[in-house]
Amino acid sequence: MTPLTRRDVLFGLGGGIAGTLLSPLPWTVLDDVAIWTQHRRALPIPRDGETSVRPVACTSCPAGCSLRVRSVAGRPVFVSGEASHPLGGGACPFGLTLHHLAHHPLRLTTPVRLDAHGTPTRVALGAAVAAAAGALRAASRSGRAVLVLDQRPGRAVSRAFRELLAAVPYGLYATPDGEGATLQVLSGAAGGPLGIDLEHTRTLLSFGAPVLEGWGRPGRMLALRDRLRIVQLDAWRSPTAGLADEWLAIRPGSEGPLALALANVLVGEGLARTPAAELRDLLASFPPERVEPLAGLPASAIETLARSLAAQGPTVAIGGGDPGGGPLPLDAERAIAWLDVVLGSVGRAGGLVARGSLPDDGTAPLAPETSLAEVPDGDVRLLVIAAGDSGRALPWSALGRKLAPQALVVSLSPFRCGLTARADLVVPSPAPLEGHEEILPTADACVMSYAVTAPLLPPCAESVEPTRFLAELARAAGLGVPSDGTHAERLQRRAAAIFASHRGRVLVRGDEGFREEAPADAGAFWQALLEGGCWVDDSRAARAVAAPALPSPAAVAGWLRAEPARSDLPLVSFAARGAAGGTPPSPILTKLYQETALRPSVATIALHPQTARERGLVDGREMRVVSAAGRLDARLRCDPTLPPGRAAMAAGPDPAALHEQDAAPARGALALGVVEPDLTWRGTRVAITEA
Amino acid sequence: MNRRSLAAFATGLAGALAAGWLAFPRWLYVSADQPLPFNHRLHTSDATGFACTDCHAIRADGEFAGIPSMATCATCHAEPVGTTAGEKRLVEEFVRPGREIPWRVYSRQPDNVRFPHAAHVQGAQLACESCHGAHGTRETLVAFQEDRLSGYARGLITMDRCESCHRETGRGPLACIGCHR
Amino acid sequence: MKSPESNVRARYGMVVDLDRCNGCGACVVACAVENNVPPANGRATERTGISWLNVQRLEGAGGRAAFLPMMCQQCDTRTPCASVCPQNAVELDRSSGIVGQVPVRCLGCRYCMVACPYHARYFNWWDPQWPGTIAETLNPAVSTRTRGVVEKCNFCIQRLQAARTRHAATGGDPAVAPDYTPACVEACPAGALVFGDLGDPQSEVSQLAQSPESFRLLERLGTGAKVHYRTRRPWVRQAVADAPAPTDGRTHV
Amino acid sequence: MSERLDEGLTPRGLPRAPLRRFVLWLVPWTALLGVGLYAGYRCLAYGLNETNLDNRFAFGLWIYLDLTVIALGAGAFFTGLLLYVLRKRELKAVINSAVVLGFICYSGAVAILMIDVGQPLRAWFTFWHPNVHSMLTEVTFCLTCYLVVLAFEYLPIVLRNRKLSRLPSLLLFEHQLHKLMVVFALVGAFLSFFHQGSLGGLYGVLQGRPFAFREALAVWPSTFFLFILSAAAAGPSFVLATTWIASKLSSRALVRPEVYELLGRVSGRLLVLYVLLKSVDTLVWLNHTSPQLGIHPARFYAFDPFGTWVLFAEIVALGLLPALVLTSARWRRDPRFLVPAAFLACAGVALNRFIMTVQTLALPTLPFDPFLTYLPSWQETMSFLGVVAYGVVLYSLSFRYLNLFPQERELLASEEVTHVPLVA
Repeated sequence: MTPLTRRDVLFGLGGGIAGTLLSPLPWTVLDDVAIWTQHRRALPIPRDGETSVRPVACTSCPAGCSLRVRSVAGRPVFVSGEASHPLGGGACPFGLTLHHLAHHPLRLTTPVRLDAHGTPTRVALGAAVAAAAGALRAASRSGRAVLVLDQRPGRAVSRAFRELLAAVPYGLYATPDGEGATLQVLSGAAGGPLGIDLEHTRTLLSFGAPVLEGWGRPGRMLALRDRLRIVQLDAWRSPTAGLADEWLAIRPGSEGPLALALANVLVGEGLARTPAAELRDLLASFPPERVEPLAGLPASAIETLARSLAAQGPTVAIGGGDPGGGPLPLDAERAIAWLDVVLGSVGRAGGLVARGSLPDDGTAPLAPETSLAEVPDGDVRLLVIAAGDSGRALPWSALGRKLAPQALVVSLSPFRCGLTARADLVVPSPAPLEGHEEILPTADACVMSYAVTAPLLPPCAESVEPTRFLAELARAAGLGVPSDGTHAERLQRRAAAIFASHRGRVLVRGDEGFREEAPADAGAFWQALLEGGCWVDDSRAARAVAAPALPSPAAVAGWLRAEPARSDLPLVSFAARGAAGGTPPSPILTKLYQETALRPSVATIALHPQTARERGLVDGREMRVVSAAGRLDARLRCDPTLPPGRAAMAAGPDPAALHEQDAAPARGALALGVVEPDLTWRGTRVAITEA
Repeated sequence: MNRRSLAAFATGLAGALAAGWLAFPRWLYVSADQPLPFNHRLHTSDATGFACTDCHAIRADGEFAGIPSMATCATCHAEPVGTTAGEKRLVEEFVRPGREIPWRVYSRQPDNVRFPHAAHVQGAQLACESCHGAHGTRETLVAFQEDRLSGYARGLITMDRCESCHRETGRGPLACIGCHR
Repeated sequence: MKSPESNVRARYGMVVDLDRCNGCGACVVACAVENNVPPANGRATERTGISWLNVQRLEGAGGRAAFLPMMCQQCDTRTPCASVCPQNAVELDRSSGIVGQVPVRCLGCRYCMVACPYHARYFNWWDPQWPGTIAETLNPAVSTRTRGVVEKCNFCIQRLQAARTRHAATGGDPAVAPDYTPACVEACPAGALVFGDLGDPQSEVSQLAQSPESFRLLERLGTGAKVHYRTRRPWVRQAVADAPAPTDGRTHV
Repeated sequence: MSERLDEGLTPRGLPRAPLRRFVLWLVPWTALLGVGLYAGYRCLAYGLNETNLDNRFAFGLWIYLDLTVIALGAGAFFTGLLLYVLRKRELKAVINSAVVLGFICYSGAVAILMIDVGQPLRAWFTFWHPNVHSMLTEVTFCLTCYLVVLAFEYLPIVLRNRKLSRLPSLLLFEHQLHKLMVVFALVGAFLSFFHQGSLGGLYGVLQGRPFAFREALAVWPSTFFLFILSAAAAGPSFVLATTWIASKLSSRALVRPEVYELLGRVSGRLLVLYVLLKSVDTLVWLNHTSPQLGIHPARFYAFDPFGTWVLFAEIVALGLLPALVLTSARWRRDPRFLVPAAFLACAGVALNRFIMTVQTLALPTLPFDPFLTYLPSWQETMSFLGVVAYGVVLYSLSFRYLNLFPQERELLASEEVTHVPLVA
């Protein structure tokens, strides 16, 4: 055997290369490596399966939009609005992410105790109930109040709360002021709920209510948009102001005097019915020239507007405030209510009309409904924050001031955020899509309606229906009520009462939209509701409206007092409905609040360029913003659409809170809000300096 | 070129061919057993009389339901049918505890590929066998071989075959997004 | 039966009614949910985020605002992005008129992003992450994307595929998709988005597209975009049709 | 450390700086290279969020760097073309240096490109599934092939090292390779023409970016030809400039003055042609192409800082001015004019690449777009500087251990200078 020469090696190598190229090796390797580079090992690959579509109700705010959820293999993957729903279709970005909430990082699945930093420690349900019962007994002993804050009154569970509170010596059932505040002022006088006959309204005069952004049932407004003339009186160019037929930029806090000035013109020019003598006297103090500097509007503009309201009637004037800015002061609402009275809008078609109520479905005595503002400060020994979201901001200090020393705060929310973050105990109710939900009419609705949706997902094992919590609390505290019965049974009882009343129509959800149907019995009615149907009352209640209360003399004097020149700026706080409430935003909402410029982020404070220039502040720089209630850092955003002499800041949501869960410092206008005794925070003023 | 060089070349060629055709596949593919034996022939025989689509159904929306869930098996196999060890294990390990059988799927495609069975079976009238082979007549399951690099089964249909068929028949999409997503 | 490549040639397009859009952002969110677009990374900004569809605000006199949903304009005659991709990850699908993007083929060179005048393409600057267990809600009809690749709106191609399959299952032509609607169109509560086949002269979308109130963005670039916009408000038309103005737009001090 | 530990490695008979001084010279550059490598690692490991690039500024400092170094690296192909094909024998004096520079530029560019793409593991798909209509495909193919060619051109220079050339088989290999140099030069020239052009085409085809878009001649936009021409013009200037720097740093003449002059002359004449064609192209673009796309050309220069001064700087100050100097035989003879003119020519091509990359992306396209700014992150900047440091290190090593300038020895003999080289 001769040794291998270089030549042999080269030829052998050549043969090897040729052979390799003729074998599958290189080609398979290339193909496989190509597939290998396409692997996404760290990424979730969702499981495929059968698709189903089910109707649900949105729980992010009281609008209760009807939604359709598409599930694959039992997992919800897509949510859309039920466009043809008889109560109004549509959905907002918050509703479209409803299916994320059960999976949200802030979701609580077991009862927990929260420490001062909001860090949760798991507790047994029995221990939580015992603690709450102890506080309830202590309250009874010491004559302190047991307060339930219900941000979505009118539900079956609301009734259970009121039954319990009626059995407690000093039980208070409170609801925060909301977008129906003007109507509430008038309903107080009417002795029953009122709604707006928007279908026949010609002009809607909104004192800062976000009527085109998320107000009432959005679907109803969208359907009426082309027929309705919207005049927006707003301190900033809100989304509604930008889309309205007319936007008058007013000074913050001037809603009350402006409403009176409009009434003054109407009465003075004989365009409206002549009011009672005491109102005439009041109106005399608010001629347009007097209000001009208060509202920052020329007197001529006020006069022109007043004339157009009369000429293009029926006109409805509404207040109610912004979900992030909080309610208007009661006296401002009274002034707006009086404007409605002067316009003759109360009780007429296209105006404010009476709405029926749901038939009674129980006999147990109920604690009366009170406004949260009326609850005395420092008097509450046990506070229960009911699950259910108004979609509106409520600063903690509005509640905190009501608490007595050693008060216990129990929240029934499934999310560790908003007010719940300040609770001592959380007994989480089922997350959205995990329980039966009711759809009740919104504040603007002029017809009563009712709908129920069935759970789409099984509730997690340790979530507790509020009804069950109440039953256990009553048992532990030795109270007889609320009567037993699960949440679903209570809803069924309600449905049975509606069916028994023989009022209204039943609309059933079918493949080709909704159609009217007469269910054979209460069971069939319940089934139709669960399958996406709804009940709509047919009769509008007829009710005479007495005169609402006049704005208080103190408030009137305050409006007329000349404001001294100040260096700090009024803060306009705002948020979309559902953005600053007790339901956390889905992380996907970063698409609107972080990844695009569509919505201002809580991390910025807006000033008119001229206001910024006067103060030597530079666009885009970090600012230190200080109010009497707090301080925070925010980036300056010069916005030429914001009128000079004020600052504007979002109250929520804060998508960054999702990235830095542990110790995220509070951002946004709510951290700055100075809450007045009437629980408004619209008077907040801020000083801005470069950080 | 002399004879010696030729021999060297031939040796190299032969070695590489052997490596490429014989050794390489041995290294590349890892065999794995199916969790249970399954006799397709028995199920599709005249006595039982199932068609492929009785178990591997196409749903109303045209999507393929894939390998049937355990519930489908349980309709017949709630109790052991016969006395084989596999039958016993099926009932004890899967049917009674309600566990899904972790079958290894020969035709699992990457998740960015979409294969609409309705368009091929109902639209183009292709027989199941034309892609899946004569699975339905086998008494035992073929050994499952996983490609170490790609992570998919050996012999998985690749895009070349999709494309050539779509091109030849003039039917079916040729654009990427016709099938990829 | 017809072949999708030879005879069936839809040209899917959209008409966006700028007078109906109220800038609510439902389309933006629905798009992200349907297409498994991950939530923002903590450091993401307007310029590094991923939002296949975003809504631009147009400013008019007196504080008036209009909103303009921007997605891939699905260029037709001259697709600036498809011709520049070095490895065929982008192409115009002749059977649907959709400009398809295949992220698993993409190497992330971003040349297509440079080429696109509508800025409708998005790069995955971060590894996608879904907080909590939100990954449970991902849509199996859409493949998730890894870091380092480009993605964009493809008119919810998975919905077209599913619609074609549904049609095939009922005995129809697998190349035809009668009930095909992208997620944004389904989600829009204002009915501002009208979708359909521009090639079908009877369709609502092609009739709207031909009305004098309709126009396309950067019409003169000759991209043949299949997304049309319409408005009856002259100032909106002015704001969209004008050439870029030489001011920053953001700096006012 | 002994004075000359590496005596056996440096070219015979050529004075080199003491090893200690050479090492001291390399230390900061190696450190910079290290930081650059770390920055590059970060971008690969954590993703491109380490950069300040974004969806709107999708190309940035890196692409600018690639375009510029590839344009300057054109010196390699063009010198090779002149020497081997057009038989400009004088250029034998700089060809080795030009090849090393070319290799540095191209390998640096490819390295940066691999960091710049989001999925480097999939970069080879371009070869597996190429889109033949894309300019980038052309660039990728030519760039990779040309890098291989450059490696083969570089190899003989390395093999002629004093120590390596003692191995007979390597010497033989070197000899064989050397015989192929004409072929390499031709292939290199062909590939270079194409990818320099394709790099220009990269921008010229962007019909969505009216600032960059140019009308096509045959199938290529005019930038295709302008990029070839500007690279060919700047390449010799870059060889001239680097040779001058090397000569200054080693305190000794490396090539005869005629070589400088020849490089200057070639560069100057091409630059004249380039400036002429660029002016015509600019006029056509401003008066015909962009109005047709619905854009008033004044818009392009309406956003600060990109005023019309950009046009002036690019075409006159950094184009016409060096062109005039380099074409004038009298000025060319004077190094005080020649060398600055060469630097200006290089700066001109760099400015052109900067404008094509950055201004194109900064300008708005939609009516409601803002003008955009972008500042590279430290990771981008450091990997950019890392490439510069890599170039300096590799060039220094090559200069010290390989004979880059064949005339060095004869010039040394004639001048009888004995001063010690400054650094290398």
